[in-house]
Amino acid sequence: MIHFDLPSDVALLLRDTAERFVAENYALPQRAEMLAAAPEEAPRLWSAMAELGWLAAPLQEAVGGLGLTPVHIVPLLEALGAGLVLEPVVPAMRCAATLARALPENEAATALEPVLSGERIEVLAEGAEGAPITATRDGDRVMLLGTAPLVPGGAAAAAFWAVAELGGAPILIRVAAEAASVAAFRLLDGQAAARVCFDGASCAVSEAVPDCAGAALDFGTDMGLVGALAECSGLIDALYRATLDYVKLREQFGRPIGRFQAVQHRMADMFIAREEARSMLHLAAEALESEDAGFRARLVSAARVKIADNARRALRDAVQLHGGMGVTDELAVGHMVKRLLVLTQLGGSRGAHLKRFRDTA
Amino acid sequence: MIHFDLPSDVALLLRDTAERFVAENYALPQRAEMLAAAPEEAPRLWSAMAELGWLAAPLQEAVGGLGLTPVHIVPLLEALGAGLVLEPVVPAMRCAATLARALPENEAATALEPVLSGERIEVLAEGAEGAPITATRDGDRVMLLGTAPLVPGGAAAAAFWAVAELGGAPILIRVAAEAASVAAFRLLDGQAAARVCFDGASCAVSEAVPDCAGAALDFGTDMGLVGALAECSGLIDALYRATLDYVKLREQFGRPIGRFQAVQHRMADMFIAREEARSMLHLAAEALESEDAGFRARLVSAARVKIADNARRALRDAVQLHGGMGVTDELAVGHMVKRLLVLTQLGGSRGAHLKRFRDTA
Amino acid sequence: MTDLLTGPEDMAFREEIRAFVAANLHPETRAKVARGAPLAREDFARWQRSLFERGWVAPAWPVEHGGPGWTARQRLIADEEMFRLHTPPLPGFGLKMIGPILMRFGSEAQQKRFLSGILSGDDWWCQGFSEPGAGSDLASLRTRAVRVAGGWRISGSKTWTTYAQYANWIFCLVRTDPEVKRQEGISMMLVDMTSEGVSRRPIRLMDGTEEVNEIFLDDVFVPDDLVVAEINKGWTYAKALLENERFGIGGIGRSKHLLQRVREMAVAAGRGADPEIVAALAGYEIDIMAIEATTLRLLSAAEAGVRIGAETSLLKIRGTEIQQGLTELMMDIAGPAALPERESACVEEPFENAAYQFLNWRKLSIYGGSNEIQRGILAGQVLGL
Amino acid sequence: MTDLLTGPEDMAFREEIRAFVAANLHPETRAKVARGAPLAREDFARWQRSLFERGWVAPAWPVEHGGPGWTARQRLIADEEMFRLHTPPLPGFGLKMIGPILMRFGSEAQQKRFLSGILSGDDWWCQGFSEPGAGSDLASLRTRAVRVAGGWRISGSKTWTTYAQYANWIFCLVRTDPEVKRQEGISMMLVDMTSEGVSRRPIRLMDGTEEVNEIFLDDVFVPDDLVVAEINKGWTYAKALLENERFGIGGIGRSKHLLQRVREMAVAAGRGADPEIVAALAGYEIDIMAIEATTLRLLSAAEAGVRIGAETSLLKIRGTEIQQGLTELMMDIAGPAALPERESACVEEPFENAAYQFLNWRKLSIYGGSNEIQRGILAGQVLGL
Repeated sequence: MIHFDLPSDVALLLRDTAERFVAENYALPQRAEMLAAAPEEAPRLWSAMAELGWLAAPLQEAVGGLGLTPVHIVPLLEALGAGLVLEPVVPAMRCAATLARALPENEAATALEPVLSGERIEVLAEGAEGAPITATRDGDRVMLLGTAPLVPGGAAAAAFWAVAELGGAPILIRVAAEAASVAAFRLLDGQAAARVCFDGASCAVSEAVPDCAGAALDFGTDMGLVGALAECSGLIDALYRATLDYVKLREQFGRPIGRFQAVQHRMADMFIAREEARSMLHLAAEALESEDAGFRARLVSAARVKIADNARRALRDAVQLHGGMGVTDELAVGHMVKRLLVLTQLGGSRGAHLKRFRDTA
Repeated sequence: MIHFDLPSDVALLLRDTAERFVAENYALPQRAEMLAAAPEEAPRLWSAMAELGWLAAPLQEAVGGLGLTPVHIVPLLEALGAGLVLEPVVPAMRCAATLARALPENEAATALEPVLSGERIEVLAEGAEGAPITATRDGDRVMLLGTAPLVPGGAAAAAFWAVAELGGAPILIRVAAEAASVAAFRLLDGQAAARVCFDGASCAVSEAVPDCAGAALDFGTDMGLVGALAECSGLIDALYRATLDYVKLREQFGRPIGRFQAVQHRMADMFIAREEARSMLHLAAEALESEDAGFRARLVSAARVKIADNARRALRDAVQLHGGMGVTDELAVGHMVKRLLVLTQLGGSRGAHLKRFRDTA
Repeated sequence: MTDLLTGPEDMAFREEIRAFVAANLHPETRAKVARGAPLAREDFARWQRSLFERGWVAPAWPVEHGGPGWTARQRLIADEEMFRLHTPPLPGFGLKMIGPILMRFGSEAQQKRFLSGILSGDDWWCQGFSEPGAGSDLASLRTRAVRVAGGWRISGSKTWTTYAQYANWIFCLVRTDPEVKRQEGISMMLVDMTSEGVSRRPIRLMDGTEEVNEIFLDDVFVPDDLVVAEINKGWTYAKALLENERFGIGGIGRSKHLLQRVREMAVAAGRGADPEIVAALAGYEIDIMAIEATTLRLLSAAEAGVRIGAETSLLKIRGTEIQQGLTELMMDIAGPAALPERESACVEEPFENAAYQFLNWRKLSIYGGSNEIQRGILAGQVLGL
Repeated sequence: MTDLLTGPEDMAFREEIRAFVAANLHPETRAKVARGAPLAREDFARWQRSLFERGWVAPAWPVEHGGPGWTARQRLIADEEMFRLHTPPLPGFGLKMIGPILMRFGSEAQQKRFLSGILSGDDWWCQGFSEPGAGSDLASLRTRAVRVAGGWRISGSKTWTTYAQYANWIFCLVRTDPEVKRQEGISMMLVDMTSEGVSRRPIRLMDGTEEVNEIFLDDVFVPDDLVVAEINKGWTYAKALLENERFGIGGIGRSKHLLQRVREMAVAAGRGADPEIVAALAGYEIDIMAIEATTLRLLSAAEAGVRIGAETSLLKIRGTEIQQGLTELMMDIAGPAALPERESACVEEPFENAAYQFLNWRKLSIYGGSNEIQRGILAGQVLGL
């Protein structure tokens, strides 16, 4: 059941704050400085973001959150996406949302307190497709074996919540960064990630967090997907606007290129791509509130397929219409393109989401 | 090994004759008259076509043919395709080419004589995919069971060469039209076809023609495919030319619509579609001369995939650029579109040809 | 298909629609719609009569004129359910075009005279806008009306006039002032099809149907009281048409209906589990969902007071792309079974209309403002290019 | 890949090429090309030296100027084999652009002075056509040359100058007569990059490479003997460029090489038998075959005396569409493995360049006349629209 209400005042306030924040902190030269830092360095603006309540926003109040529903957070995340923010906001949100569901309320509140305050970064760490991290019991301890090859936001994380399989069931095990073997690197869009090897890490059986039928992890996955889709939607919009401005200004053959019909039709298609992305994002964000996990998964995967398709199309057209300038590192366009590429490569293939969409029909 | 020589004088002569023939006999009103006839009526211009040597052209001289190679015939068939000819030239060629390979030379000559002279029409009849016509021995006779659901050119055929399976091996059995149950109908492009039920038809064992490893049938299939592709190529060219003429003449907003950039780019794409189709047709026609059946099949299927894709694209664009006029029955365009549709629906799906292309690598 | 509108009230409303359709839709009409066969006048008329009697024939009309008082959301639901249950889509020339124009711009006398006939189906209207020389460029139309005592005399011709063979009235755009240019100097007039000087030539379409016609107007007299509102303001009224039902132009119900048919055909062809087909169908289902979600989002914004203008062109563009894509997929699934002439003895159900529908629906991207025109509208009016 | 040119002579020629490459290609260069990694100056220079010594460096040049005397067919075969064996494609600014221009229009002194350096690689040329304000619309260029004693003084800037960092010469289009309009009044001049007033700013591309540069020309002196042929006729010479190597612009060798790499990646990713990937690869293989067949058909016609003009634009359009499509497929196959920065420790071979190549090759549809420009050329010059 979908409402399609307009964004609330709270949502707009969060978005406006984010836009101001980005304008003040994320001009390309400022961002270039951040990119020059070692990936394992703490992201510069993390605590500022935590102070603004962004990390706490989507969590229920009982675990220290602000109790906002996903539709309230989406405009904020769109702004952060468009702003090319490097801090791992979505991976951290995903982790927190998972823990808030997997842990008993009081434990969750305790575990999340230093995370939501920005004191430290904690993210989920999963094995590659077909190569899960495995856990085995050894007396009263649980031993881990396996590697998470690409953990977004993992470069500066203080701890990882390893998603492991114990006797076929998923469990979450908190592993401090010192207890794992962490190799930090940047992705091609500049965001910091890590390859984390858990071989030999362990914890007491009592500390391992079982996830009943994977419900918390599934919700967290959908939450993370919607977060990434919000960033995509924000980026598609930003590409659309940047390209529209460009074709109005750039002159060839004695007139703005936006006066050429082929360019106009392509811009119309980019507009359509943006509108569809926004609509599907809204749909997925509302679906996130549903307790019907199948319905939720279905709409989130539908949104993922459509938004990723439109993102690809928009980024191709944005580069093409910018001509030579579009392939440089000198305009925001190039950076947006790289960020969109990364977002569409992560979180599962088109085929996998198409399958999940069908399987939940 | 492909040469890409230009069309020979013989080929051009055949083509020119065909173009004149079409101009004289296939104006739309004349064609409408033919379409008004019952489908089982003998096609009006059949014997004229035989007299022009079109049926005999691609067969070796020993069986009564003119000994021309496929590349010589292709321009002729392109002209017949563009001319919207209703006579079953390609199905008859396919049948004759198959028999010329399956039968001993002297028998083939005898069997083909009344066919090549235009005295009667004989075509192959195959079961549907997954539902072959089966043959069983009963003493010294072979009994048939099965139906050919759609036999192009079958409506007025005097006899069918049923393609049947006898103990897993392909055989050809000639069945006179009277001995089968023939339901004639037209396809949506107006050409006459038949549904032929062979249940109970039989022949003496000695009259059944075995096809060693299906070599004759395979060659005939490829020959039929190339013939149909030639028609497609001719039609794509005709659609391209008709549309180009139209966009130069049709005015909207004070100028010919061909002056609008979106129309120009689409016309450029239609030109590309035509050129690619011609090239692939040439490739397939040359490949038909190869005795390497794998190479032949591979190139013919490649051509089929590409030409059918381009045909679809060209017909969509031709209709769209003709606007309202494009969807009527009043211009040749609508008839060409229907003919192209039929040609791309027959002879195997895109997927089947893509698979044959890969399997022969 | 996942329905997006599934609140308790939505579901109750759906139930109401379903019960009504089950009780009233003629099985023959239902079968035709379910298989994509051409519809006869009677199929439309019979169904319109049922809807009329129930008070549902004009979902978007205000209650005072005979509308059911549905919300925009209910209209979308009704459209979806009606399509799902294979009801025939009523031609919109009366109900969606001239009806709303008369309600907004027509005289009280005109409203009194025509609205009830539009609702009941007693009057069948057709549209006289396009001309042989004026298609996408409507403003270049040449049909002229000359002032005479008590009215006007029209001469010219109109084309692409859908179902004119059933119509007794036609609303026309005609040039009343040849001196001013293009859009100015055009008026809208209501013409009795039985008037002297009106004649018709059916246009055969490539799918063999004769849905559309050319209409010749040879010195046809139109009295003053059949001119819509002001002389020379016809362009304004025609443009207002575009604003009617604009949230419905995505054709979501139609697309979902078609998707369902294609899925059934895939099963009938033994390809219900073919990965390529399955993936293509899922892709279209998501495409439709995106258009539905966009419709709902724009609608919600409009209801909250946001001005939504030419943005809705995107619904037309994507909706028709989806529908045309689906007809092509349908044809691919049918294979050779799509080829026999549909009147012939050897047709194979359920494939007999597949290629015909592909052919017929080429019109979707041409009429009502071609997709090229729609992209131009978006670029010009929304993007400011 | 099915090779189309496989006659006995073709095969012997292929063998000759293969033996040469096996004996001469540096393994490090080979590995870079095989994996789509960026190439250094040395990779090009080393390979050019080998080709030069063998007399094969300029396949299209006439024998008297140092060409190998190959037929067009042999050139296509050589291109195909060289790509297949992972040789680096030499930049064409000297060999394919200014070299042929000088052969056709240059003075004997210019030919004598420059051709051997182009062949040997001792001179590295770059191209000074585009300007910040003149990309697709080259005729609007603004760099000016003013007459002075014994020559000209150039001021202005050029951009998208590929590998200018390696170049010691640049050939420029400059405006020598500002009074006449657009194409007229443009001249072509050869500029020593070490001249006073020449400076360079590298342009960082989004894939992180610095292939291209902006070149600033600040009152740079060019003596009369470095003007190409006639003053104010530069546009003619530049246009003649388009006719050079026009049968090679489909980039068939490049496409086949890329297809092979994508296929290898699919296997490495464990998706060598994935039906979707397999079908996509077969589709691209056929697309490439269509471009190859078209190239051969046009070539054969040209050799038989048929005039082939702007038709070859289609090779550029489709060739680049195929190549860009393949880079996207490559990225999809690589999945997250395409994402680490390629300099970082966590790259996963053979996927480390997939996304970078997608990014870098966006240029293919932009430079050398964007695909929009190419479609315009087809429409205008071939279709007469």
